[in-house]
Amino acid sequence: MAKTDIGPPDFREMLPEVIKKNYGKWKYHEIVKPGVLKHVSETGDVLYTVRAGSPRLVSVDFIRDICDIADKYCDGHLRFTSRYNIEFMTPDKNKVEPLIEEVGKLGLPVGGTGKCITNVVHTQGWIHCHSAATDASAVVKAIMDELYDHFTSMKLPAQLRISLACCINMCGAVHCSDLAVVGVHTKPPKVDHEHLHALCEIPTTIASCPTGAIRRHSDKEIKSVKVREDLCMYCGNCFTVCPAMPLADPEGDGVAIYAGGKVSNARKPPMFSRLIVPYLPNNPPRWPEVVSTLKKIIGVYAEHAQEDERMGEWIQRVGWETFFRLTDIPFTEQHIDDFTHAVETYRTTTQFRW
Amino acid sequence: MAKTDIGPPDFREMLPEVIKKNYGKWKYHEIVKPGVLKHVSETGDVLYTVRAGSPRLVSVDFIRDICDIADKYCDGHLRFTSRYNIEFMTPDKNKVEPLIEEVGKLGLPVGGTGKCITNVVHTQGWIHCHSAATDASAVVKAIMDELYDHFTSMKLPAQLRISLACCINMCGAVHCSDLAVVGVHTKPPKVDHEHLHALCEIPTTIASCPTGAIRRHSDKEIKSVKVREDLCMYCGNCFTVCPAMPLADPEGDGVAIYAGGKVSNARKPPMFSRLIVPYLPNNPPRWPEVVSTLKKIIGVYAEHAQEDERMGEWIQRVGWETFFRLTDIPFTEQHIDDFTHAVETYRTTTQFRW
Amino acid sequence: MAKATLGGMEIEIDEDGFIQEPEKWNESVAEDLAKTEDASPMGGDHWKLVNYLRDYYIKFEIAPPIRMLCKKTGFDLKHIYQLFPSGPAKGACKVAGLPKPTGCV
Amino acid sequence: MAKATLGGMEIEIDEDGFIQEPEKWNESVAEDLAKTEDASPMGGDHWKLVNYLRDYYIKFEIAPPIRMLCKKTGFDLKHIYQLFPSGPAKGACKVAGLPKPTGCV
Amino acid sequence: MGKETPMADELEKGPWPSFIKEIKRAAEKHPSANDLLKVVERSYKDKVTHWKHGGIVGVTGYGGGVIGRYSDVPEEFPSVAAFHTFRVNHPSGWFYTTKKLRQICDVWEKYGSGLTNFHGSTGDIILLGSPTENLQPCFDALSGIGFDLGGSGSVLRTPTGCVGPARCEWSCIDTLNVIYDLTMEFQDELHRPRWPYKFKIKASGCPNDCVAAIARADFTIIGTWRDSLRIDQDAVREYAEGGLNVEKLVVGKCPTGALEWDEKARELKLKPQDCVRCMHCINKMPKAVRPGLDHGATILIGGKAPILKGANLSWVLIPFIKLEPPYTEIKDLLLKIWDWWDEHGRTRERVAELIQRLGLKTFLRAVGIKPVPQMVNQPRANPYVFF
Amino acid sequence: MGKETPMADELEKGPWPSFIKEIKRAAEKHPSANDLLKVVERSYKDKVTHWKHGGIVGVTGYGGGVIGRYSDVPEEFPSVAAFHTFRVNHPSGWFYTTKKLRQICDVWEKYGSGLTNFHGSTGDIILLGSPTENLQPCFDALSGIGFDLGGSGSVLRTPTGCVGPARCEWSCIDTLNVIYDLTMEFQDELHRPRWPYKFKIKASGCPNDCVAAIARADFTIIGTWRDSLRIDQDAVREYAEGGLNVEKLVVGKCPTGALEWDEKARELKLKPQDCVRCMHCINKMPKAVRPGLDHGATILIGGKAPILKGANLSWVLIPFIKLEPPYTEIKDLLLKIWDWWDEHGRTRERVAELIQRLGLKTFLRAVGIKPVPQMVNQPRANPYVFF
Ligand code: SRM
Ligand code: SRM
Ligand code: SRM
Ligand code: SRM
Ligand code: SF4
Ligand code: SF4
Ligand code: SF4
Ligand code: SF4
Ligand code: SF4
Ligand code: SF4
Ligand code: SF4
Ligand code: SF4
Repeated sequence: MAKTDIGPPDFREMLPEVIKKNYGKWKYHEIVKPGVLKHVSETGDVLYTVRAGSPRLVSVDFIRDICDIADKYCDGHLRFTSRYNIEFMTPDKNKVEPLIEEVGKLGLPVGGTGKCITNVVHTQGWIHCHSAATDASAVVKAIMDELYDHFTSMKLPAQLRISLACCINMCGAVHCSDLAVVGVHTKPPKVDHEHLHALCEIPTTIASCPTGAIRRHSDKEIKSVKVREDLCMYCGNCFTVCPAMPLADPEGDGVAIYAGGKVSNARKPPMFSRLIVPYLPNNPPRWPEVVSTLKKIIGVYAEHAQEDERMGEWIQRVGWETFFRLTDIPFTEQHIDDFTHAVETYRTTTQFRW
Repeated sequence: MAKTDIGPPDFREMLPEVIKKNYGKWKYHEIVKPGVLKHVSETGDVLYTVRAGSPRLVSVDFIRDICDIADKYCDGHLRFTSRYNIEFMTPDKNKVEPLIEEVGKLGLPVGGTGKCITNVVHTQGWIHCHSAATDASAVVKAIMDELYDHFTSMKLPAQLRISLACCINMCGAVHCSDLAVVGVHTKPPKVDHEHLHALCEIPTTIASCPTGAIRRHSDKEIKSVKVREDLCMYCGNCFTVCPAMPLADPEGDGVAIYAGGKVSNARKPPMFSRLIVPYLPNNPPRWPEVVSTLKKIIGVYAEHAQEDERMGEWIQRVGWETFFRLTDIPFTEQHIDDFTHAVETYRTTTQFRW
Repeated sequence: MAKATLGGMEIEIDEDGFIQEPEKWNESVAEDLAKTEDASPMGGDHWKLVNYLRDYYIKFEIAPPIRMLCKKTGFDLKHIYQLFPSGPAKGACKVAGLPKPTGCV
Repeated sequence: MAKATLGGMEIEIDEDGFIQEPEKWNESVAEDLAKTEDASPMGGDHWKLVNYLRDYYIKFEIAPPIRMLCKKTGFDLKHIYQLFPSGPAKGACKVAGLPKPTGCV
Repeated sequence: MGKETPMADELEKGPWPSFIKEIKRAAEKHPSANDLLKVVERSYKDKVTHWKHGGIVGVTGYGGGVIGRYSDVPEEFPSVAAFHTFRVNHPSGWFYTTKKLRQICDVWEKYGSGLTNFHGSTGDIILLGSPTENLQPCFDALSGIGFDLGGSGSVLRTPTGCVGPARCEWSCIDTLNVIYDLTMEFQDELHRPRWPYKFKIKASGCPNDCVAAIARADFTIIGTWRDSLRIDQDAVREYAEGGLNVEKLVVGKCPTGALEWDEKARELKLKPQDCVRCMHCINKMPKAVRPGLDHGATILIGGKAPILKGANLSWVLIPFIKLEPPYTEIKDLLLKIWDWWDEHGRTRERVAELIQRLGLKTFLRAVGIKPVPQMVNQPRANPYVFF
Repeated sequence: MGKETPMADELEKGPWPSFIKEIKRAAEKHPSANDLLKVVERSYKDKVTHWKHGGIVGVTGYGGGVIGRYSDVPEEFPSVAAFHTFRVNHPSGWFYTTKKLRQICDVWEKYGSGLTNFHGSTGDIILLGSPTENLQPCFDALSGIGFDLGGSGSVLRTPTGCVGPARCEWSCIDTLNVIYDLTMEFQDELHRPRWPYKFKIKASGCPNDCVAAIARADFTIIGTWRDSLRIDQDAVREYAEGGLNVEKLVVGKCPTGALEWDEKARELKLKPQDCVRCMHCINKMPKAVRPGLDHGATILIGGKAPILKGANLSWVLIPFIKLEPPYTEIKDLLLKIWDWWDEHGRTRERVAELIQRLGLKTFLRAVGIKPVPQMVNQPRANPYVFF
């Protein structure tokens, strides 16, 4: 039997020489051009980073391909970023352009730096998850095909982070993204009374419902639960703990869009993304409604935001009423919060725009 | 029997001639000096207003005194402001100074305009209310004796509104004042099991508790309730509906101070006052701890705030940590919210001052 | 506390004349209380109201909301004030032997 | 769904080998399940654990928290993994005939 | 007398006018005022109130308007054994003729303690302290001089409004008239409790909100305008020349950056679509900047004190509505709100708390108002969306 | 094959690298990858997932690290009937030698589908799809090349940190080392579920927070400094001369107005007490402005996704703490937090939800931390205060 609890490899063994030498001594950086960073050390050493986009879901051969490049140009080292991009690093300026060329040959875009749309943080979707209300990889592919130029350029007012979660469990920091795409169910779970008792803990199932919609079945003979459908907002949390309560539905499932979140503390504190489109249908393989909605919003943002203004900062400045007016997205009952801290979102001032 | 439902007198019968004539036609105003307003109409008419402080709790002879002045200088009209001040109005500039003199003879200060501390909105206290955890009139008198000069001058960064409520029912807009003084209990109610059933509706009593601290008495024979003292935060709401649950206590009762609220929409939206001193003892007749705390805060505010910055706007700009540092008021567990929307007050950014 | 003779009994009452010994309430107590409330002699409508109040109170341990009272008795508020000139809370609840309404004065 | 012969009976099981007919569980079913979990033959400690799980489940309809399990059996987590190498959730709950833990994978 | 009430006497000193002096003035003619002084002294000593809980008294035909009050030491202070308070509905804007005021004084001298609050913090004239037997005759006398009671209990409370068009150049609505009109229209609702709890209406003529309507009215009416503010550039220049730092103190404090100060042209420029009508630039330069001319009101709902679920500032319900007599839309809306609240509210549940419990959506549907983004500061962040 | 999967094929088009291409690449060697392609196509047609709920599988001695997954149409797609996922703990900072990467590839080529995620959104290497019988041998092979599993279930999840001092000039802490150290220290907590629910740790070297630690870690470590930022005035001037509008884009965007641009002296002035270390001026002028030198970290608690009570951003717990190996204070704090949470938490209750339920005060007492104003944006407004 194998050794357990050995933990991951020590990162120190993974670092290229130039980093070992300049660890903690970096002085400043510049973005040489989209996808190329130059870090300068107190020691005078210089490090170039070439950042390449990745589809994240990759074959081992893909990994071998990029290893080939790293062997050739980066002394056998590479890293990945917190958003799945691949980073090739070299102290040698002359290697940068050839490196970029080889990356291009693999069909990978170079970019993802500065005021761009970098890689989309996303999740499993129909590739692997039982919870998914939409796919992940396909939607991301459709989006990034359309926004490709924003990955390889830096012409937005500020960074624009798009994230996608295939259900409201929101794997990833989707709830704090400039634009978040979230898979949603819109039908209550259908309880499988016959199997529930063998599959589920009833108290856990009842406790799982954020709105208290789940009760014990009124018939004591039936060891199962009932859902008060008027209280159900299809979060699927009951399904997470109880397989006998599936709620996926080809017609009901779809996608919601949230906007204006951020994570960094730069200028304005971190903020949550907020609902802007409650529902768009699942329309595989290219989710045209989702893609066009995102494009529209990005267009309006790019046109109206000030320099260095993240999506949420811009909206805060001009007001949500202006956002809805400019984007032409209808404001509905769904936009008004009705969960626990709802009142904290109600407007308690006469300050607003027409 | 008298006629009922006649409603109040028609305000039109109460208006001075110059107001009737210029109703809705006023063009602009200036503050001639503390306590004296000059309103100019589109018609060219002018109206002087002299504002005088009042103790609010007044005898009918006091009312007759001010009527005498109004008869002499104001054609038999006067008004009160939304903060209890008395306003004498005349179109005749020459009457202003003699009027002020007569007001002075009554012992009333002229002021309460502009960047001052105007009259203290307050409540009944030990004069008339069963709920009072502190007195109202005496505390106000003690405060205003000390802050008198701020009533008759206009040298603060902005308006500073002080309000006082003798219990947390907060009669008055105390919860949105620059400085709010609030009577507080700090002991749980003592249940009078013998009389409760005759005096109180038990379900109403149970429902009255914001924290769910009240349960039916476990002994079914006893038609009464029990208080889980660890859940009781002494709000007195049970006492409001159930006389058999008194919680006033000579040692426990006292005063809390809140700061930074406002009502106007000018610049920043309206905001709630926030807890700054959880407890000061009742120390009649002059509540020196309360008075000196307020003075200290006002001093720090006056020194640090920018022009036109209300207390809450200033604190928002410099941060609560700065407020506590500058005023030297200790920050305690009590300051941290633990009621329903508590999490919305927690700091979710690394942005703060040391 | 003060006592009053109501329905031939000595019953404790508070300053407002609400009985403090609810278990002693009976119909003649009610008739006597009605005298203090300008509601005497009690007619059918008085009794309808008082009985509804009592029944509701015994069942739910609270006085019914006014809206419910009107709905269930079929009386509008005006009529209730005709029956009990000081209104349902002070007048009718007192006669019905309920605890003095507090809540909201 | 698949069937397995456990304790001499045909019992429905899921892909992970959890029984789907909890009412058929008995001690020999457990012994057979233990074989699939590297926990056979079951000793006293195995039984202590399994019995605690079952009793708790029958009483509360949920599996106990691990902390409680350790406290009440006196076993530390290490020992539990020695008894059931795939751990309390997969190993012990399966042998005890409980529903497959979901919650959190 | 001084010796008996040393602590109260202490409160006669100091520059601020003394309520103790006033009590003593009344005490000269009214034994009850004299007892009140001693009650207060006693409270200063004991550090507790000496008033008993509650009391339910009133006048014929009304369910409210009088706050019942009894002493908890009646033997000691017999003249305040019963010491009830009248809430008397003030005339809109708190304007009075001295004639009316003197009439009130006379009535209160006759039936009460001679002590008053001008005014209570809701806005009523408070007549402080009458024995039970004087209630009805006192009310009759008040009615005789043209006054009526204000609200107490689960009723519509006395509506109030700021001085408005009577003396303020910024008022975008006729606060005095709308308050008077609603008060007269809803006399029955004001005098006869029927609802789950109290309901308050307040109106301010502009967003300065001089009656704090947003903080303490269930139904908040605030005057506003839909067009652009009016700027008199000459007058702006005058302010600038007079020493006002327009750049820093006017432009710099505009919450939305809607203003620009063109130093060269010495002109104040406005981006009208960015003005949120906060009043600041108007407040700073009343002669130069004025509200627009397309007047109306913003209606907000739910302001209240902390009990039970925490305090609320009113929430925007209707961003803009024209406000002209006979105010039919407002009245219809109020009736719809009351009806819904009365039907669904629990005892002592303010309308805001009911909205919180059942959801703003449910409320909006009930009163027939469409959702608009102005109602919220921001849309929901949580994904718990109903369809 | 193209004909069978028209919708998936459509996703090979377009400039962005295609995951379908990758599946097809793997499919050449792995029947399971081939079936996966068809499963996905089927989902595109049916608009639902074809994976069954749950699955509980694993390797000997561990309670987590493998996500069990079964097809709901196993007859149709037999090679993915069981298709479990490994979460493999990445090296801090996601740095690799190509040697290590190739070893992983080889292992996965042998035992799995040949498909991976580099990386999962927690930060693990995801090895996507192995049949049940390969789990143990695959794990053994991984262990053999020096890799171990990451977290799944009610455990400490794989901690992650930003690139930090390895390649970023702003890192105020050694993110890579603290993450590695904590990962090694808490191997047992990482592999053997024992808590009410999952627990995540993330570390960013500065407030830019490049691993989104504040949004998605229960325990958030963010580097910061206690002294004043370092400004190189010559370099500032260079930026200004290079065309950067320092006044508007640097000074004007400072959230607290801590900066001033002296146009004459062409100097950037700082009021150090007003700097809240937001990073903006540093971000704009990396050559001219740098963090201070008195480095440490702010510790925040409670970040999480919406389930159950709504999403949280982490709350400030310790405004400043020095962060040096062996990180004893951090480890002690973690143990105290876990102990309290484990003792009081309900099943599936994240630590933030427990704090919400029992109160921040209770939590602070339990872990022995004194309240400071930095913990809150503002003190309470409600008067419901316990004593
Ligand atoms: C490589 C990476 C860290 C890692 O450990 O992997 C990284 C690296 C850098 N970040 Fe970042 N950030 C990385 C994810 C993030 C994230 C997390 C995320 O997006 O999920 C954030 C928070 C985003 C948010 O707020 O929603 C983030 C917010 C920033 C910011 C603040 C941006 C802002 O104004 O809000 C800066 C400063 C800047 O760009 O001016 C920044 C700056 C930088 C710098 C310039 C730091 C430096 O001196 O080296 C690095 C290159 C920036 C660039 O790409 O333009 N980095 N950075 C991550 C690259 C992700 C990618 O592939 O695109
Ligand atoms: C694989 C991964 C998505 C991905 O494609 O990247 C993932 C996949 C799943 N997550 Fe997640 N989560 C993943 C990162 C996250 C993150 C992001 C993070 O860790 O930074 C979050 C948000 C942060 C947080 O923890 O709050 C996240 C929040 C959830 C939640 C909601 C938890 C909550 O408290 O709100 C669930 C629901 C659950 O725990 O029952 C969840 C549950 C799940 C489950 C296990 C499905 C379930 O209901 O049992 C998914 C298994 C999918 C599968 O079949 O492979 N996953 N999950 C990520 C882990 C990869 C890795 O180890 O690197
Ligand atoms: C008379 C009165 C209205 C009434 O119907 O009785 C009134 C009258 C005026 N107010 Fe007011 N306000 C009156 C209570 C209020 C209140 C309510 C309160 O304090 O309870 C507020 C909200 C306070 C708050 O935000 O907490 C209020 C917020 C303002 C403001 C906004 C101040 C700010 O910057 O936040 C202005 C504008 C200004 O002063 O520049 C204003 C301006 C004015 C003007 C200048 C309006 C005008 O053109 O006539 C009036 C004279 C102001 C002065 O006294 O300096 N009035 N004003 C009230 C006098 C109370 C008193 O006796 O002191
Ligand atoms: C007299 C007055 C205080 C004063 O001295 O000015 C007053 C006095 C009382 N108020 Fe009030 N409230 C008075 C204005 C207010 C205001 C201000 C306002 O109306 O603008 C408020 C805050 C606004 C609001 O309604 O939310 C206010 C919020 C309360 C509350 C808390 C209500 C809530 O929903 O949070 C209570 C408790 C209750 O209703 O049981 C209360 C209850 C009371 C009671 C009836 C005591 C009780 O628990 O039953 C007090 C009677 C005192 C007495 O013996 O005379 N009083 N009360 C004010 C009425 C005078 C008038 O009619 O002009
Ligand atoms: S977001 Fe939902 S569907 Fe997507 S991987 Fe996470 S749990 Fe599965
Ligand atoms: S889907 Fe969500 S809201 Fe609906 S019953 Fe299940 S847990 Fe409750
Ligand atoms: S604040 Fe409290 S004690 Fe004071 S008058 Fe109002 S209810 Fe009475
Ligand atoms: S005082 Fe308040 S918290 Fe305490 S029992 Fe009474 S209602 Fe509850
Ligand atoms: S609220 Fe506006 S209109 Fe009314 S008095 Fe105040 S400033 Fe004037
Ligand atoms: S009213 Fe307020 S928002 Fe409008 S321009 Fe003036 S200062 Fe700006
Ligand atoms: S979080 Fe800060 S230290 Fe870490 S990579 Fe980002 S900018 Fe650099
Ligand atoms: S770091 Fe941020 S807060 Fe500090 S001076 Fe720079 S911009 Fe201002």
